[in-house]
Amino acid sequence: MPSSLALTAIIGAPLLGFFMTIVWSRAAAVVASLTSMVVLVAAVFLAVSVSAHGAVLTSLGGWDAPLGIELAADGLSVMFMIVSGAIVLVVGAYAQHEFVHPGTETRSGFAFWPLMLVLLAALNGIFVSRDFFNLYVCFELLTLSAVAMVTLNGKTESITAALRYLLFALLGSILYLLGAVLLYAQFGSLDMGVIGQSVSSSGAEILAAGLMTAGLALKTALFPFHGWLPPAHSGAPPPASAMLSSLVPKASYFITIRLWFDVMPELAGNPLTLALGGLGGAAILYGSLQAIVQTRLKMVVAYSTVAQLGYLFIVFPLAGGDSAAQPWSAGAWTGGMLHALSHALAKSAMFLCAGLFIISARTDDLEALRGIAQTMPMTAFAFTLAAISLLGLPPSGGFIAKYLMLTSAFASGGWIWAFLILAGGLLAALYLYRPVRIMLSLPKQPGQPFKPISRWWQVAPLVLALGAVFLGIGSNEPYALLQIGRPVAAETGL
Amino acid sequence: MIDLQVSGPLFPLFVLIWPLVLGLAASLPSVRSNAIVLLPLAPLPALVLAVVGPLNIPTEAGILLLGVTLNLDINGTLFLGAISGLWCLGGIFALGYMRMTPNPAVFAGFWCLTLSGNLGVVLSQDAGSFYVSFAAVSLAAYFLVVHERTERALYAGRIYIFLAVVGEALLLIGLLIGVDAANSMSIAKIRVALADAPQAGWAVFCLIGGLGIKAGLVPLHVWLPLAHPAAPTPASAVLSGAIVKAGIIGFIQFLPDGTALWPSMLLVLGLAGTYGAVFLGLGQTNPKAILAYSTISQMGLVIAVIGVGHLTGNTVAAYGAAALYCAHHGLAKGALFMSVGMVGKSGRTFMPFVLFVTGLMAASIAGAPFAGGALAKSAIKTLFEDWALLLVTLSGAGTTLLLARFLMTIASNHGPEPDKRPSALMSVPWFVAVVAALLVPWVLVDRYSDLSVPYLLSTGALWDASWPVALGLVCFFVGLRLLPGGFRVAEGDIAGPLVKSVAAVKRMLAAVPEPTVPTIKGLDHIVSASRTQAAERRLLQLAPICVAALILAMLMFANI
Amino acid sequence: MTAALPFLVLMTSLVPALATFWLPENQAATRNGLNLGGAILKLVLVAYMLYAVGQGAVFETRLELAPGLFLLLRIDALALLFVTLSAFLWLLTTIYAIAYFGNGPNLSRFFGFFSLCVAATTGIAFSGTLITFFLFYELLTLSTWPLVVHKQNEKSFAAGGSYLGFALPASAALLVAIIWLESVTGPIEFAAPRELSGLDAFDLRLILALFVLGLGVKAAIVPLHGWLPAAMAAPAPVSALLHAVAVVKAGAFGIVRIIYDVFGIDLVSQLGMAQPLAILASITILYGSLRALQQDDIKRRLAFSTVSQVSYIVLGAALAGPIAAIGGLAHLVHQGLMKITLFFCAGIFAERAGIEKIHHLDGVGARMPWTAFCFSLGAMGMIGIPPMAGFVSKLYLGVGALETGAGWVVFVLAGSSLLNAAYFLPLLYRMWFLPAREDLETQPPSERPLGLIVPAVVTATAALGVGLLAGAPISPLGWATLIIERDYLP
Amino acid sequence: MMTWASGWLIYGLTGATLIGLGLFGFASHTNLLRRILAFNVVGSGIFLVFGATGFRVPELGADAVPQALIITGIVVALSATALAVSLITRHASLSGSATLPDDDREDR
Amino acid sequence: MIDSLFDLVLCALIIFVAFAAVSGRDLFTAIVFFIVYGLMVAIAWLRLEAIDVALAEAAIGAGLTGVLLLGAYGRFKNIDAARMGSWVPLPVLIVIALAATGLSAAVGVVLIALDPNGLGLIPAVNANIAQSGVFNPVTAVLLNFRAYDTLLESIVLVVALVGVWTLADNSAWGQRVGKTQSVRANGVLQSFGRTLPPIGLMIGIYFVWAGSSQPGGAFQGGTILAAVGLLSAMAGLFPPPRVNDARLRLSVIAGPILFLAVAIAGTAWGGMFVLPADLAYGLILAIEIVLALSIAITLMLLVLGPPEMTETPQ
Repeated sequence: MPSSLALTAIIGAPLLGFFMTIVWSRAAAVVASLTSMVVLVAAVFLAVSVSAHGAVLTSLGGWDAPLGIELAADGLSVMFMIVSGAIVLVVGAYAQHEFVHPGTETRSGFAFWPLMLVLLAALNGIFVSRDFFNLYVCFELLTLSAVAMVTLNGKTESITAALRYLLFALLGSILYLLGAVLLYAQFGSLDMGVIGQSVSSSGAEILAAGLMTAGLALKTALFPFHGWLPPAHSGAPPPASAMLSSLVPKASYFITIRLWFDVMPELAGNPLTLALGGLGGAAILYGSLQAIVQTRLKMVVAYSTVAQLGYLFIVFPLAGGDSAAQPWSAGAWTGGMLHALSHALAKSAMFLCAGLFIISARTDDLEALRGIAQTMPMTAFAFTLAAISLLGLPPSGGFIAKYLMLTSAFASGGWIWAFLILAGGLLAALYLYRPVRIMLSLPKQPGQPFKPISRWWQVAPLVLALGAVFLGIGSNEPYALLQIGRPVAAETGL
Repeated sequence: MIDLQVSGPLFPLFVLIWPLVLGLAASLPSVRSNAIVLLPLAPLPALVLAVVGPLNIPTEAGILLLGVTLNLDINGTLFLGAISGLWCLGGIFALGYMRMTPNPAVFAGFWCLTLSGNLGVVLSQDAGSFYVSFAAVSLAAYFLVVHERTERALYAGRIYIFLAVVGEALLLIGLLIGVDAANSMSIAKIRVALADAPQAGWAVFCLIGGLGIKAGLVPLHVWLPLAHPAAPTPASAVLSGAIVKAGIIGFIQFLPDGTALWPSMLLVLGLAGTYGAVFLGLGQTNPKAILAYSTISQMGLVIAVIGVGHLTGNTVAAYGAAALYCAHHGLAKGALFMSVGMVGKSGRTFMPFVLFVTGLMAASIAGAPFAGGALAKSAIKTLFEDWALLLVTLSGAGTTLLLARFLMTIASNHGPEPDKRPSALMSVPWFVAVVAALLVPWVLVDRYSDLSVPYLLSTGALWDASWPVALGLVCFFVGLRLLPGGFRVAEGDIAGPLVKSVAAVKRMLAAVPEPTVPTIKGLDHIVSASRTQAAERRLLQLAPICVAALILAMLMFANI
Repeated sequence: MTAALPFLVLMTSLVPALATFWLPENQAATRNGLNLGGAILKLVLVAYMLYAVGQGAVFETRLELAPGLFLLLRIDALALLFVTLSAFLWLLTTIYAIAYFGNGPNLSRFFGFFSLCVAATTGIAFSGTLITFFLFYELLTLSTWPLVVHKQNEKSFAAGGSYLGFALPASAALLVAIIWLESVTGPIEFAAPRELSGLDAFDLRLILALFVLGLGVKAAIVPLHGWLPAAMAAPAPVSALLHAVAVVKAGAFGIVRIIYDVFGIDLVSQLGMAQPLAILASITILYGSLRALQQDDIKRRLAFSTVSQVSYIVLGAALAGPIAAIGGLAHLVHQGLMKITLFFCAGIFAERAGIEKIHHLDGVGARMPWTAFCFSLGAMGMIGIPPMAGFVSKLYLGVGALETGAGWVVFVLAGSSLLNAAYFLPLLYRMWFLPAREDLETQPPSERPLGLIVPAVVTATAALGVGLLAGAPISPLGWATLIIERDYLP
Repeated sequence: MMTWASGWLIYGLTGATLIGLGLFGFASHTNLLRRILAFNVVGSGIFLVFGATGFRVPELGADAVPQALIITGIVVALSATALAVSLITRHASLSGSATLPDDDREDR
Repeated sequence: MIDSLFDLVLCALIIFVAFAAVSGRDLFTAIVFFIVYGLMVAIAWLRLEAIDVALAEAAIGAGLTGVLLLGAYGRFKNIDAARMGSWVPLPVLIVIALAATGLSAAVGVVLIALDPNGLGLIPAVNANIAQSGVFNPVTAVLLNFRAYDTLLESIVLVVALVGVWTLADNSAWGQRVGKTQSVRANGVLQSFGRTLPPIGLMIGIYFVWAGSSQPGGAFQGGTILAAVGLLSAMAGLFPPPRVNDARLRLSVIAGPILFLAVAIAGTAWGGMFVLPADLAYGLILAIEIVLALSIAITLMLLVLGPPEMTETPQ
């Protein structure tokens, strides 16, 4: 009972917060902090409960599936909820400096907080939902709040970016919806569990799965559908970018994983997994190359997201299809999930760093940031730590993730995946080295062109970056937690 | 307690350490300016050891280096005595000769270090300490060569150090192979093992090269005629009289019994040196250079002796004879170098005496009867037969010729003040060296050869000793008549081309590029940011197509 | 106590590192106290361990990072060899660095990363599993970079870029090698070598090659050495760290570990990989020396000298024979002592007299006698002039090579000695025999503070001492013999 | 027995056609407003398919669940459309263009 | 037969109108066709016995969406014809057409292959409707069986509103929403605005109330109320509210918040969203009414758009 209460709180609290911030915008920041704290506590509570008693399942309104909607929290969703709760909490703390204006209410000062909270609610809703149509509604909630966040700074480029983002996302939603409709037509149910038990490889299922995958890939910005991501993520205000880049694509990815590993693993043939893995690999290479040639910090970080999201799809050939029943499947799957989590932490840290740099230097042109580490050593350090995690260097979470995936790649003889994983790491070194180097360089003019930033403000990105690192050092617990509710019973261990 | 692992008499160890202690003492501020005083003291323990030292009781010190073993055998005693004696005399001579020299402490320090190495070469019975000693004597001597810091001295020093290092390297190879073959550091075992080890050929070749450089083996001799003139006279004396012998000692220590190609090679190269050096020496104008070539010539003879000893299988006799010959040559050549110093400090009135004594010494080296040199020469001649015997005998003529040229050169080199006489500190050691050179072989000849004094005083022996000298004198005067101006050979003959070729190789190497990390600047052109970004953003139009393709792929390939 | 000892030793460096980061720049006394205290404490612990391990003890600390992924710290004789060197040199380098930087900027950062580097090196030495090794190896890579770019000018960043440019692909290669191997054999512990029969010979060769590639960058094996000469842009204490205390040693040490504890000498020989590796090391030895010959910059020359010298260690391992291995391991220490002396001195020259190029050295011997003397000792050791330590290593390597039938190696060694002489002797010649520059004449440079010169004197003396007393059981040679005879000979 | 004349199938197939038509419109126009219009066509096509499949057995009447979901879908689509239209208007007033910059070839 | 023929003709017409809306020559034509299309689809829904959907489609799909599009079209007057956009290049067009056709065909094939006797959740709904508290099965699903969806859906509307408001100028914050209309006195709009609202109000309230037992409900009713509000506002009956008006905001979220509160209160009865059978009818009706009001206001505000700086109306 308490765990289903926690499940309630995890969605209910941010929704409540959403309403409160709309009517009581003066206290929005406090409300947001309290709300995300509640969410985090609830998520941790759920984690404890899940690791003690296994996955938590609850039917809303007392109506069991297929008539009603069921929510479930297993290890995977709990981990995602903890990380998103933590990120939102930190981002909220950070944003107090940017979106709280004393005196009269301002546009962005009003809009940011409800959007942030409803984004969190939508994320959590996605992480626990077992109903395909409910997921559609959650996705719309997520998309609309995310798009609105992109427009917060009101610049023309941001509006354009938001518009493009919206178009891609709407197309993705609608394809997903068509898939869900076809599933209902076939099974008379939208519940993952009900559908998963009666998968029969009919045409409707294949078409539905394909449509949903395509729609989700559009939302996840899988190469070549990533065109919307860099302008949107670099155009949004940094706290928004932090959430958009680290969490929002993960939601659609999360459902892709659910779809192919929980609901219809039987349908995941090798051509599909290869296609997804191949697109992931292409994303790694292409995103990294683009990141290398960017001249703005936020664009570098945004293209880095394109590349890093590619890793997530390499999980499919390593753990899905024919590999699903193999012993290395567990490692690859867990590695992929850990990567998603550590990327979330590292990427949000990076965007917050970028935000502080922008406030200090009034631009994120790489060249203009020369020597900024002298003014903001803590932020530069946080950026570097986050970079280390993105590169997959030990002892960060990124390393453990890549280590697990590489181990699987070698065990399965998937040389090409191993190559892509490594190449991505090296390319990441190339594109992240440049900003780090520029930050640490001595400024060209001896004068102090940077506005000093309060130390407390700089703590926010550092906390997230340290989180990414500690996800690696303390990966024992997350690893164990992720295994709970994992459908395929393959061996655990590295 | 730490086990020092020392056994046997400690005195030989003291012999080696004492000069080092003195050398370090030279760097003390209070001693620094009078450091030359230390020079004669340094070899005294060695001299004592040579005279009274027990034979064949090894000293072992396990923790030093790779385990030091010292020993003195019968040949070693002779070498030790001659070498330490000469160093002692040279040291006293230096007291007189180098009173006002700059940097006396540096000179004294390295003098002592060189000495210690020189003595170590004699005493060492293990490859490690031999190598250490050999390196000490080779490399520290560099500082004696360049002491005067003139262009010429520095040039000579460069050539010297180059060859010395090459010699070290070659010696190292030889030692490595030897140690491996013997599975021991002991020189005796190495010598035995090298007789039939697989890579013995390489080892012996490298040993001959490395040691031969020190011994002035042709064609590795080029450093001698450069270094000797450049060094201060006492240093030249020990260089030529004592240091050069380190190579010979090495030959005696390391060369295995065997009938391979190399004994013949030694014989041929030795004799080639004997005669070639005479020819090259005659082309010199600097008296010290002439003496240097003479040393090359004499050492050639010794090397030939060693070669022939191995050829005939009679190494014991050959080594004894070689030791005797070296002992005499060391003292005599030392005396001759001191003569050069004496001449510089002598006025016209004192010159005849100097010249007379010098001539006596030259005659001794040439092997004139009654002189110690004749005995030494007789001792080595017993080993040769046929044409080789003739060549060895005839070499006396060559030596006479060369040393006559030397005498002629120094005769006009006296100092400007007519009545000037060198100090006693110079003339006494000089005189002692002369006397020792003349007498020592008489005392020792029966211990180091089969010859006896009465035989040596027989007319046959006297005639054998006399005619090459006479022939040499005749040749000298004929030559003077025919070629009054003489001819010129550059000091160090082939050193010049050697230097140039090394420089050329260095230039060639500089042209090879160095690997670096490739830069990524070109990438901007490959991945044109603006164009590709525009394209990727427009992909919205293609999205349905891609979706359709994805679904098609699934339809075709799904696990139905 | 014994189970925690490896961890404690690691902490003696790690705690000062992490604490130093947070110290304000002006807390010099605290900072110095922390670092020196850590270093001294570490030396004490090392001394105890030397005694205990000499008696045959083995210490282990085991932590689980992720399921099946152990952080295993294990002190055996080989580990201790490396740790002793790095602990000893850490103390000296810290003293030197304190004197070198004086009141310079960013010192908390510097000493923090410096100690972190040493901690990483300790970790590398103590690593009991491949993954532990990799973790610390990467930590070393990362913590070194801020030191290389410490001056934060274009040149340092170029050097830092070059360093990462070489090191990160190498990490990738190393990771591939480890994971590939472990994907077949399961986690590998050094102390309990795995049966590698699950892999065919070709794969094993490839894996070994990847290991060499991965470790070869730090060990500066040609052609992976490009970063090392560039890194001379860093301050002298960093060079000391790179060349002697930590970085290049870590690579060489890793290769030794891989050959001895992962593959085993016999397997390496059977695979036919020993000889190619020995050839590679030999090429590096000669190439580095030839390059050094052409450098006009003192530190660059020294850097290329390191390229050459470190491969002696690799060569020792690659020759796959006990004596050569002893020589290689002893050289690990010998080279460290000699090279750090040289870099200390080069730093003093540069800092106190502005001498960076070789032709500036003219006549410096008389004006800075202590420095010049130490430099000369170090250089002679490098050449292999007995009784300096370098000679001992060479002798063992040569004999070891002959023992394993690789006679050609002795020519490499001899050639290298010659080349070493060729590039070091001119320096000594200039210092001692040529007349000094005018400004040196008029304003004789100081060798003070003592913190600069004393470490150099200590290391130079040590380099002489370990050669002179090579036969002693606790000399590097004696210890190396103990390692090989006790742990690796049947 | 299924016949071509089955009412639900006619509407289902109409919905399928509308989906294709809408997608075509969505992808083939560069004018943003037309894209949104096409998006709504796709949406209603999908709803039609959904509703039609819920009416396969006319004797039992229409399935209430699809109906409810369609209503939800319509509202969600309206929300999206409203935001999109506002964005398009704002974009048009800021940039003077009814298309996205990279799509608008005349723009460059 | 005649039924089928009617269906066929209707479908043909729908497709034709949709085609005209998608590919109509100019934007205005396209929008007009789209509105027509919406109305025809509503008829199709009637044929599928989905009266609730038909109402929603007519009110929201055709009506409000059409208004939104027309409003935007009005803002496009200042844009050059050259920048109004065009078709993508012909080759791409052909490929897109092929892909779209393929997709349609695939969906068609799947539909044909479906089990023609698929019942969906009809039995489940019928079995549980008694406990739902209402008699209209669609309302039962919306507000009881799948109330969670509906709650989220109502929040989606609010989020869209926040998003729309976000597009205001910074300086316009705190102003009245929308571009203030200047209405011709005694014009058509004004007379419409005076006569229609009372009627609309009646219809809207009826829809909401009827929703529990007959077709109709919060969304449909809310839409009609929104139309009433819009018309009144456009007619100048009352000034558009200010964006930071607390009452306005409260009224926007009142419905969702009540919904959420009831949902959370459900935990007291056994779990989130649980409605005890005896209270269900009353709760649902309360939610419907408040929600309809909130939806009406939200929809109206969505159509009005973000606040813009304009001079106060004369």
